[in-house]
Amino acid sequence: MSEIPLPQIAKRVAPWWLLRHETMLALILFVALIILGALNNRFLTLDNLLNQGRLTTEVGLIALPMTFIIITGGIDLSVGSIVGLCAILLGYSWKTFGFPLPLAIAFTLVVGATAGFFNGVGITRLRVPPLIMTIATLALYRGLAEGISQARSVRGYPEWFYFIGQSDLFGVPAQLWLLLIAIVVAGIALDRTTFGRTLYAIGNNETAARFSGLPVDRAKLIIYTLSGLMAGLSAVVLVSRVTTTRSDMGIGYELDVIATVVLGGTSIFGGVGTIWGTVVGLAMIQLLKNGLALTGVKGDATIVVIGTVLILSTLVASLLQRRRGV
Amino acid sequence: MTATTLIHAEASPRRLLKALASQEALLAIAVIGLAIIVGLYNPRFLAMRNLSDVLLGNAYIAVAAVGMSMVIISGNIDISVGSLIGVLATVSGTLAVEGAPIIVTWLAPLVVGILVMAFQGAIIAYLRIPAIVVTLGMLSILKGGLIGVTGGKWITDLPDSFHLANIELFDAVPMPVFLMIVATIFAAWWMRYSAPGRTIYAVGGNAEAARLCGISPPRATVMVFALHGFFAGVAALLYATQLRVIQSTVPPNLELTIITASVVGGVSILGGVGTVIGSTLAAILIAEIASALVFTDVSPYWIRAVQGVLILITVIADILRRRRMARA
Amino acid sequence: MKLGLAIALMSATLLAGTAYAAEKRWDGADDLPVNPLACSAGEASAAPAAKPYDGGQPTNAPDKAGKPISLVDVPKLIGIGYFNATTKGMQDAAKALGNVAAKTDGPTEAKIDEQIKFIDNYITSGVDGILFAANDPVAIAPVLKKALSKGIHVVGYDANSTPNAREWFVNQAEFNGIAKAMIDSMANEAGEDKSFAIVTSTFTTPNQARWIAEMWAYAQKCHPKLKWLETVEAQEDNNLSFNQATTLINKYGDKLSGLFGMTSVATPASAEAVTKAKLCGKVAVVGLATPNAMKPYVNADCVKSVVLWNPVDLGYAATYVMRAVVDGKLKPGATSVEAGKLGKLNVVNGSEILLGAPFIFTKQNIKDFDF
Amino acid sequence: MANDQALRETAAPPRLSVYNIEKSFPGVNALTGVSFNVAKGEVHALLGENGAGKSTLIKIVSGVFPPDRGEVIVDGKPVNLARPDDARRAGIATIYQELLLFPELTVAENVFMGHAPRAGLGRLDWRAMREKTRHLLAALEIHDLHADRVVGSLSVGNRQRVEILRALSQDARILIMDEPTAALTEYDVTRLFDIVRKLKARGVAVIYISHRLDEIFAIADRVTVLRDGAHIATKRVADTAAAELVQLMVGRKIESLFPKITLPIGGPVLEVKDLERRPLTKRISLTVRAGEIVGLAGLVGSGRSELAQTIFGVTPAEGGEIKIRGQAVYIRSPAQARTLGIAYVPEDRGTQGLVRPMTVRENFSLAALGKVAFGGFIDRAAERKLASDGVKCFAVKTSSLEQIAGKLSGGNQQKIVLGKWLANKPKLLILDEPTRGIDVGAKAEIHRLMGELAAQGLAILMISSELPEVLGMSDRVLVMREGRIVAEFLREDATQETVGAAMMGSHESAEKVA
Repeated sequence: MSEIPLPQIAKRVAPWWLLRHETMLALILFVALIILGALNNRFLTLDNLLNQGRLTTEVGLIALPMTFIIITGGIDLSVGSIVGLCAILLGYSWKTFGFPLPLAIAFTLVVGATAGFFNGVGITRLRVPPLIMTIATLALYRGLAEGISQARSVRGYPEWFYFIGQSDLFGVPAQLWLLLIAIVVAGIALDRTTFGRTLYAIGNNETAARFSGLPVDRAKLIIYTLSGLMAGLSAVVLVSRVTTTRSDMGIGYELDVIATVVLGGTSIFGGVGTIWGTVVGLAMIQLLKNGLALTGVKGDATIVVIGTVLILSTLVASLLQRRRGV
Repeated sequence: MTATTLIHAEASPRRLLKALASQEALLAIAVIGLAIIVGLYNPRFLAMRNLSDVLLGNAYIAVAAVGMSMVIISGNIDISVGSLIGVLATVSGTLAVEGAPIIVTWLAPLVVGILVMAFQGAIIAYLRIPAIVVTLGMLSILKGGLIGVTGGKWITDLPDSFHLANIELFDAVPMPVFLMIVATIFAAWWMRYSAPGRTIYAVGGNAEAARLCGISPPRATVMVFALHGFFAGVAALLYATQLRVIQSTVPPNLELTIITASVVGGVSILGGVGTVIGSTLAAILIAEIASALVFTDVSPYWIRAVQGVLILITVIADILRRRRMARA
Repeated sequence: MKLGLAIALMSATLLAGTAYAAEKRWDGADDLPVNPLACSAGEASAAPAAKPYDGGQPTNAPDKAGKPISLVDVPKLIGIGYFNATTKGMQDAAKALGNVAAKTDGPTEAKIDEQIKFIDNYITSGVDGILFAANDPVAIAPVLKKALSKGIHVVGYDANSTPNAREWFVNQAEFNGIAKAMIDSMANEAGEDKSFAIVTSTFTTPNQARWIAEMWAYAQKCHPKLKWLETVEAQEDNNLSFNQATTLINKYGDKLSGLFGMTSVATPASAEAVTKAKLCGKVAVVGLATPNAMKPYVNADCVKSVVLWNPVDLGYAATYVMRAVVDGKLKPGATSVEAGKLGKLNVVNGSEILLGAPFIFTKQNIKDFDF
Repeated sequence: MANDQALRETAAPPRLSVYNIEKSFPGVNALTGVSFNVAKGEVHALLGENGAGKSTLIKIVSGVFPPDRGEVIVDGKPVNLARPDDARRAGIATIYQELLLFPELTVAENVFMGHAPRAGLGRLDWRAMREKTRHLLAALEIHDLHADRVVGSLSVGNRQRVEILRALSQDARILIMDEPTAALTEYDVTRLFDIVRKLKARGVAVIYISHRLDEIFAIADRVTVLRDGAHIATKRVADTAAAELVQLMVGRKIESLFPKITLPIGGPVLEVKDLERRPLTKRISLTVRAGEIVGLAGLVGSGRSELAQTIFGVTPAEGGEIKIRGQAVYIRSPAQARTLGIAYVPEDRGTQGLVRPMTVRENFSLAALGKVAFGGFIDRAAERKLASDGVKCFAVKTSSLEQIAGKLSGGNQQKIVLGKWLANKPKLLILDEPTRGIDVGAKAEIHRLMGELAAQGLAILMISSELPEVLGMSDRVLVMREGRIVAEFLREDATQETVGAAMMGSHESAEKVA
């Protein structure tokens, strides 16, 4: 299911050098897998890989809309705080408002979308630069989470709710299905639809996009709202996985997500990038962390490696780009 | 047309002054206004002691924000500064415990800071990798490296002479406050009166034009980052010498606090605009807000939310003001 | 423009909201019952009826009795003095036992989801036992249960998880014990009818929350005249703790005669704040802390008593407990366990092993400790 | 031979001479052996159509890029101009069309950026900087410009003066002006000429690029004509006439270049009444009919593009009404304009027209995504067909549909922008400087296309600064000045003189405004 769209996503959207960058990244990943697998026989087991999928779903879900946003040359630093806010509101609306859980989940998603929409409004209507707008809401949303929760964590959800986060469906972690579906949808949306094309156009030349009659502001509003929505979804998955809500959930997600997207070859200046690349970036980071840990490398050393990989891969990408002279 | 051009000319110098003053003025008013309001609610807030403590405890953020403002004005950004300050503090502290001469322990963070940041600047300028990517990578490298090396062992038993931050000049001005003021004034002066200082604005404002004026944007970038490293070093020194324990870990979210100070200070994320006076005032304001919320018995649970709202308001106010300026 | 208005309104409502929320709360923000100890050590404490074993059990764990085992220790976060000390204890124990290889690894920030990933990785990499100090008792449960289900032994220390997610928990000192020690020292250092404030890490950190809750209950019971002013958050950040403590001092002036530091970070910072304010002797600082960080203040008579168990012993004990579990010497229902140089440790409320009464560092003994 | 002639006329060795400069870019031979010289205190005009190579030539002289062959000589000494800085040191200063200023900084700073006066300890001497700036201002008798103004807040004319001041501040002996009047109001043009005359008096050699004959006769001593990158002739302005220069410049009878055949004209497609959008669209009324090409003449800055963008919904109108085929509409956004069947090929191809980093295919479908998409999904086959049809019918020279559009030559880029809109089957086509900066070949093709489109019943509103083009292509010519339509001519009575006069705002045109 997941395999089908990826080659297609890779095929046409990107100029070939970018495609090359992603393929190259995939190759590096492949080599890394082989080496790590050789070093530790527990690494390349289906079990472990699927489990890593489970652990990385939350970041992955947010990385997809973040890819959209960065492709348009924007950024969203508030996602981590939105996760926190949504997690809290899930628990709060369920326990304190006494919503039935399904309703509470829906409510959570709405809140996430609203938070994102608020970012979008600031960015499109008031023309506040995305970085500034979302740095401010980063503080605001986290603050709301703390204020609403009054530092209380909500626990003891009904068993069925833990299905999303903890059990398997057809031998694959439940939330991984969510991620896979999201990837396929996002991939197709970016690669095949007028919406996706609009995003690339905005990132490459916003004025020309406007002059070509593309709905620039609407598109931006949509992607920031989407970003909030997915942060909300990711919060639901997270809560279901760890069975409790705390106001400090999702702290620091923004940097993980951005690192993932950028590693996946999406240019921070906008205009280029693919979902396929983001997926590879996601796998890269998670599997490097996991593989290194399994081969006995400690957490601190691991993040050093991640940082280095991030810089180097971007360097290679930009060198290719320059060779291409774009 | 003619007539309007002339009117334009008449009106403008005044508007120019407003333009330059505005965000700084707005912040200064906010700082004073907030102090008065809180003072009415709880007079203790206005006690000399408290006001100076607010500055004392947050001077290092203001100092770091000075460098950050330069970086942002030059059209870049740095999110590794928090980690770097953690590293530099540890470097300085370790030297002190190892019994290095105090002066060395004080200079070391400055030197190391300059080197690390200049290195980053070089990567950004010459390999042309976006600043946000390089510094994002460097953030985790520094963070991981620090813990890897120190194992997070706290640094204690620091010699008394090491505590630069505890020196009071003329038994009145605490060193951190003094350094904050000096750093700000020096930087402001330098950015206004030195040729290299102006190039920061030139490069941030219009790199192409700068190039045609014989300015080398890459060199400017490296210079800016080196300076940023210097101020990060000073900040680290204040951070390290304030207490008798150095945590030798990375202070959480420090980089965001610093960037926020710059942005609230009116530095345009698009480059070319802003002053360090603004960022210092903003740093003070943010610290003041934190203290004020305790003094006004705001529920601790809501403190961060209120901070968020206030930041959002200042930022948006600044944006709207610019827009009006631009339209006028 | 409309948005600007919206924000203004929003902030207004927020500020209004804060007004009602401003009432101070001491229940530590979790709703577990409190169990204050008796006021004077003399009379028997209201000991709860001995609970049956409520821990979990690993499913068909390989029998490694007497065989060498490899343990991994995943503390809340690596790189702080406290957990460095526990790690040291584990290494000592490993050396003493000879047939244990222990390794410490964990997140660089006290983030629960990070910690879960670490544990998960070690489950995959296949260790014989996992030692943990939970960032969140509930959130960590699923991954621990997974470990048990994979036949891995799980023992907690310092910060507990829900009981059925681990076999045993080595309790450094019961919450109510810490609470009693803290309140008692505050009462006799500051005075029975004085006021104090608290600097804690965050309101969501379970241990701190529990301690504050127990302190509140115990004070109500035994020192009703003590006045609680307020509690402030300071993360695990030195300078922030210092700023917060200073702010409290400036806010309450003479009204303030005591500061509690709830973490090994907050306590030295509070002491520093008091020292800087030249209020040594006027404002008593009582708190949990590691000796090295406190030596200057204790020696300067600015801090009289530092409450803490010995984290080295805690790590040591945890390792011994794990060994005992693997060797089958510590079975559900047992009432005590041998822990090397620490001697016999008692089992309390079901599946916890009590390290002992909290230890109080003073000017006399603090120099004997180095961690 | 042009050079010998020049040398005979100017006794002293020429301040600047260039010999046999050759420069070629992928696909285009920008310059083929161009030589000319400028004497001390001379204003030497470079004349030529867009794409004739003027800009390339001056970029070489100002060190932006090196020539493939040939040399540049200042005061008899060959100079190597590898970087802009070298040119600066050689005393050559250039004022580009797109002014290169620091909008956030003050006039004084902009003037002295890079070579500011210093006081002690390498400190910038602001007082000296202001003083010198005031002196320069005084010297050029500019009184409405203050040294402390932020450049961002200045009018275009004043910004240009800042650039001139900058040139003088580094006492340039050779000043190159690339289409300096392009963006100026009439008033600013006259002031610019005063300044240029003062510079002459100071012995500065001025190279003055323009394709406006009237300006050349007003200000230049000699004129060198370029065409298709070749040096055509160098003449004393005194001994030549407009007609001759046009001949040299265009190289053929104007008519032959513009194949607009008069056709039966249909009903009105666009009717605009009292359209208002401050500052540059004032009570505009006009009509464009099916099959008609209406030329909109006027100086740049007269409000033509602003009018177009108001009609197109980029800057929605503040007053007045627009009718599309009889239907009164209020156009808020380009998207809406598009659905109404309006197409706008903008003036600035690089930033408004083309998405340069995207492929030819993607650019072609950009404005017509609706046509090739079903339920939001792009039909790849349809899109490729759309693009390849476009490439065929517009004869776009590209290696493949996946070629990066930005890498094509100007002409091909323009064809893509045009094609992108026609893919949308519009009813009204607004062309803003459709042939600016593209080579003569492509230009002819675009004109041919316009003819055909009109023949197919499309209504075309064409903005152009090139009089010959306007005169050649239009059924009717409207002239705008300072935001108003000041004159209207039918094809037969539109001439260089009448239209030109109306643009410049001299008297006989004034009567024509009914």
